[in-house]
Amino acid sequence: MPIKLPFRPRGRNLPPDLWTKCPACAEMLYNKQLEKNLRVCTRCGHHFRLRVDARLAQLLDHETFEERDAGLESLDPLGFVDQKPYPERLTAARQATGIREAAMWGLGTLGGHRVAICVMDFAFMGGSMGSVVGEKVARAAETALAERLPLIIVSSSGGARMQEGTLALMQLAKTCAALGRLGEAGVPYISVMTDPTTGGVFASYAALGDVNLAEPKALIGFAGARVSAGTIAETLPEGFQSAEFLFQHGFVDRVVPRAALRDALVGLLAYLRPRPVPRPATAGNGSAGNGRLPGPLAALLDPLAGQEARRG
Amino acid sequence: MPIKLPFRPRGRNLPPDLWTKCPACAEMLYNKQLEKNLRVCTRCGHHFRLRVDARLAQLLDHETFEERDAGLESLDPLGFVDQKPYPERLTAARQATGIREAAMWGLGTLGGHRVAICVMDFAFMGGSMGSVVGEKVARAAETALAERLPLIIVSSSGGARMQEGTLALMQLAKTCAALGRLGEAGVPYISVMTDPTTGGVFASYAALGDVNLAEPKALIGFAGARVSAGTIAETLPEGFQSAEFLFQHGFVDRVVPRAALRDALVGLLAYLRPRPVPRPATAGNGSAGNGRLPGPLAALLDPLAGQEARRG
Amino acid sequence: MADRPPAAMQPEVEEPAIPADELTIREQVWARVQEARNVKRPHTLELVRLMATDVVELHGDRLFGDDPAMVGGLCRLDGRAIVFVGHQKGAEVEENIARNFGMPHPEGYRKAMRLFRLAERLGVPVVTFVDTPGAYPGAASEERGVAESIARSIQLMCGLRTPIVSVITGEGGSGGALAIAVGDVVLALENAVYSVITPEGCASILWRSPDAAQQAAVAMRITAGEQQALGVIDRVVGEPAEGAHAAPAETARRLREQLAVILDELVARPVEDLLDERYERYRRMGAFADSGPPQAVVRPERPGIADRLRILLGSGRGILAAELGPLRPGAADEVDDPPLREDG
Amino acid sequence: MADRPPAAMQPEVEEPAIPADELTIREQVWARVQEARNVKRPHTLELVRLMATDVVELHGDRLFGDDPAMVGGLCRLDGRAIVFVGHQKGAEVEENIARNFGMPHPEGYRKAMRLFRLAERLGVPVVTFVDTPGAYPGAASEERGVAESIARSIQLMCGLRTPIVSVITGEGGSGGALAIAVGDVVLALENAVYSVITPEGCASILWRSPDAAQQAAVAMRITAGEQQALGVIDRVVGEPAEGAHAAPAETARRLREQLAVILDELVARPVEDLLDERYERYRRMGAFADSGPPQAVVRPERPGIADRLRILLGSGRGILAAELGPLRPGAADEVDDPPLREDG
Ligand SMILES: [Zn+2]
Ligand SMILES: [Zn+2]
Repeated sequence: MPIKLPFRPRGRNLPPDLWTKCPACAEMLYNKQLEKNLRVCTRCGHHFRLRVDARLAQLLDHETFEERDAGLESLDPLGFVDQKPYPERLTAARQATGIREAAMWGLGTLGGHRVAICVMDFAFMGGSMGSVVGEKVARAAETALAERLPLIIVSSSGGARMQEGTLALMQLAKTCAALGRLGEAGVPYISVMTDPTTGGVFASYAALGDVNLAEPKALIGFAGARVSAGTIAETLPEGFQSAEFLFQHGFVDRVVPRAALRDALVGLLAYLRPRPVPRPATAGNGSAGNGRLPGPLAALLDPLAGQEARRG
Repeated sequence: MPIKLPFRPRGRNLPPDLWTKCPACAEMLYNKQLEKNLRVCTRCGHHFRLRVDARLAQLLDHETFEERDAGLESLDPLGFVDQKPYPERLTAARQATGIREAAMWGLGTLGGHRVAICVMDFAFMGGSMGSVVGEKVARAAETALAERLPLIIVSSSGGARMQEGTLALMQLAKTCAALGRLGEAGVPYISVMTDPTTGGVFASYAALGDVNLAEPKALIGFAGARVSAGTIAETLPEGFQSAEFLFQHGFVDRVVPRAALRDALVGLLAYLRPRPVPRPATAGNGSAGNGRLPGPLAALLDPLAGQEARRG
Repeated sequence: MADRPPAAMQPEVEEPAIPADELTIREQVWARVQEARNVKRPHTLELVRLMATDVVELHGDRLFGDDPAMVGGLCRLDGRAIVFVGHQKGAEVEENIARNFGMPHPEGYRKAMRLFRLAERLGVPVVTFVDTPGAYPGAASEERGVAESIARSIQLMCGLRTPIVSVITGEGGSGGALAIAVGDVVLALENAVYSVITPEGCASILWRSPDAAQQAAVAMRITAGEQQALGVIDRVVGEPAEGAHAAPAETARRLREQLAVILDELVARPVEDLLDERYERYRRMGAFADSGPPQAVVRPERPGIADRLRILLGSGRGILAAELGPLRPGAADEVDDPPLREDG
Repeated sequence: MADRPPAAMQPEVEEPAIPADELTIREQVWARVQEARNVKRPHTLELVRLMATDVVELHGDRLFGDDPAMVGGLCRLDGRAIVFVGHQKGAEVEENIARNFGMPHPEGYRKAMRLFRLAERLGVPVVTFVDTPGAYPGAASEERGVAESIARSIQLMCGLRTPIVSVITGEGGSGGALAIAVGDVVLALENAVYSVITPEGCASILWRSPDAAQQAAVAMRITAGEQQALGVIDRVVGEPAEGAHAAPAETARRLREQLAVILDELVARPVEDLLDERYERYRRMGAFADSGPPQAVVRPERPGIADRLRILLGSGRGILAAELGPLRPGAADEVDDPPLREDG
């Protein structure tokens, strides 16, 4: 199966549409204009989903992306068949999208800041997380830790991939564990939630950013609205599971329009630098520690040397 | 000022009442009977407040209490005068209560478990927390840490003592800091909230137990009901700031009637033992760590020695 | 209970309650689901009371409330102090409603986390009992961040500095189950099921009909035996012939026996080793190929003790597609419109 | 701003805006309270925007909500990255209502804690800005555990492994202020006040009349200068003559100058030393005598660097009853029924 990676022009085998109708405001949008506007409706600001190549192109400095683990491919550990066998779905998804899996990760620079970045693509089986997505997130986190680079994950996913059963579920643990080690080591992680970020992806790495950003009106939630509204007899609040709802409830730091996302990330990366690795206790200045003052401070404080500490 | 410590019979200078009217059910209770029933109304179960001596007598094994820091006495750092000078209030409280301050702490055993214990007494200026109460709590925590003994604090307080101004407020930091070190060292702390546990006491050590117990219907809250109901135009929910309300909202583990409190504590102390101090890395068994198996486990697992780990 | 060899993919039954030749595989698997959901099945508190002494339940998340769908506290297993945490369903309708059918809100997971941290602080091992259709999917649950609470709980367990054994006792439903099911060793009762989504949820999404729940249950390999073969659980604990619901005491006895041995092994290990092995346990899960240049993360050649313990206990890992062949349901109608929303 | 000697108990005014001889001490103190409460006074976001660059506000407690009464995020002070956290009042009625008059709910303190942990993880110092009448005393606040959130935040700050400087900028009201005011060094703006309870609350309890608020304000020694003399704050930062509300930019400039020096000193210190000295800072606070046998905890003879820094900055500790004498209001009526409920 010939796959050109990472940036295959999209839509080659779709009928060549020139116009797209905005699902939010019904405006007919000229596709070239839409692409130029980062696939945001020029009339109402509706954010269309972005493919992985476009997302990387928008965010990273020009031609700095080095993909890692491009060769990872899903297997079919359960021999899963619903209305068609899982391997057939995978093949179809690969052919339709031109990518091998629902996530791509690698290293690159963003406003000059070198980062590890992982981007999901909803076009590949609804961005569902199976073993490969989990593995890529974990490898991205482990590499970020090893190389002490900030990690960015841009999520877009319907959740765990049912066709891999509990092995997909276990990717929640795999990714959370890797991010836990990253955080303990003081290496920052920014989660960017885009439409949609749901189910097991929201319930693992997407929720755990040191900073969580979200695109406007992105669907972000745990349970499917069908479940919430159907199984459970309950009226859902206005704006339920939107980025703005999540912001209001304290789970998202900022809702950032796509046009401002790159700048927002650059701004954050200026701060979110890996904590310096602590100097060994015995290093350098021999007079530090245990109440003994190093030279310059001692000089500064000399006038006080005779003064007794007063106790309350 | 002659003060007999720690167990001065109470009420000597009050008119010798034989009967007490229950404020909850209006039953007239014979005092001797009431004392015998741990000052719980025999009719409706209303928990009267307990003096520090009675509380210690109920909880600790007979004659095991060794008071510490009995000599600590409040000063008047602000020269505080409201309707009378603070020193006069202190003197009056000492004379009326027969104790020097609103808290007493020491070491003792409870069901055979040696513990550090600090008990507050509402009779002394409303159990308010000034420098001495904060100091006693901190010393109790520091001693519990040094001797690796579980800590129990029985609170009964209107909050910080206004007459000591921000120095009283700073006792919140002093006590929370000491309890923080205790927790980091893996030494357990049980908070027992009795009527009332409010203001700065609730907003510091009383809230921070590894396990929080409360007596039935005890008033437990942050802001005074006058503030909540007066300043803020708002109807208060049923049972607001009661022990049961706190339980329902997740801040209390168990509401325990006084008659069952000692047993509850003994039951918990059987579990809440200080974490063993970790063995130094180089101690004892030379073969431990780094994947090398100590003798017995290696023997147990020997059949597997040739078996390869399978990877998913 | 005697050790058994690594399970084949046939659902394993110690003393089969349902004669295999009378039922199709689909019915057989569905019988497991029904047994796993049997309201009379012993739930966390029943099991703990049967297998442990000195049970002290603790309450509250110290943030918002006390979730009756999640219970926890302290107890003693043959003298060993542990912190237990588990989902709690009710045996009667009323209790089941009070327990929200074992579906926690975020405060349930936050209570669990509080108890995990307590266990760590005291240096006491944790045992969890997993039995939920999933976290509660309602508006209040979403508003208070049920996904966040699940992610945090998983992350906390991955790094918790004390041994953890997890037991799937009934329904292991999705993230709401995994949130308290990360362990050094993961057991399952024989009739327990474990899945990424309920069979009904899977059916309504992939088959577009809840009537296909039985097919979905088969396709997802949700039985304890299959989960063991996948390496997701380490050992199946056999239930009495009549099923756990009919013999809760004997079920608890068998479980306690297993837990005692495993806890003793784990407690003897340096915690740093446990953490590394727990990390590896989940790090290795999944099935994929790498058609690109090798970029393998270096892994230790020799399995760690917890791995060796799991192997000793009869677990296996790997890709089981071939073995799984016989269970494949026939492909249904070929509508190709993948509705890939996983629902909690 | 030049260093000043340890403040006497007279409220200290760099360039007195109110001629002292025209006002009684009571009026003078009350003028401070009013200045501290002036709605036009620069609040946290205004100060941060004036003194810092690259301000990025972060939101949410990851548990329940985003409290507009508590703000925080990242910014740069002359190039130094810091995490800032502070109470936020509004300058107009509408914003003040939206900000709940700077009175946080529990989610405000939990947001603060989240940001403190972020600072620790990144190894970035924290600067807090304190300006609240107190935590919100309503039912929702109590239900969600405002006292617990205050206690946890105080405890977290006491052990936070990164430098903390706290600035009382306006009203330092009770536990709701202290919850974000634990620091290695604590500053106050000249017209800030700091108290265990609002003057009105104190008056209504101890004097049984809110009309006695001015007396209560005097009795509690709530001015910045008095708090410095008590050792509760380490340094008073002078405001421009016309007051901070009239000259926010100059106020911010003076504050930034102080913060820069202090942060540089603190960042250069090993974090273990900082933690020990922070612990000692609070451990020593309070005034008591010991009439019993000595059982003193051994304390280091030589003050640590943060202490020495504070001494250098002109702070003092100790019992000030004698010095405080002149400010004593006359004893009021002698009703002896101590209503000792402190109200948050
Ligand atoms: Zn539009
Ligand atoms: Zn009664």
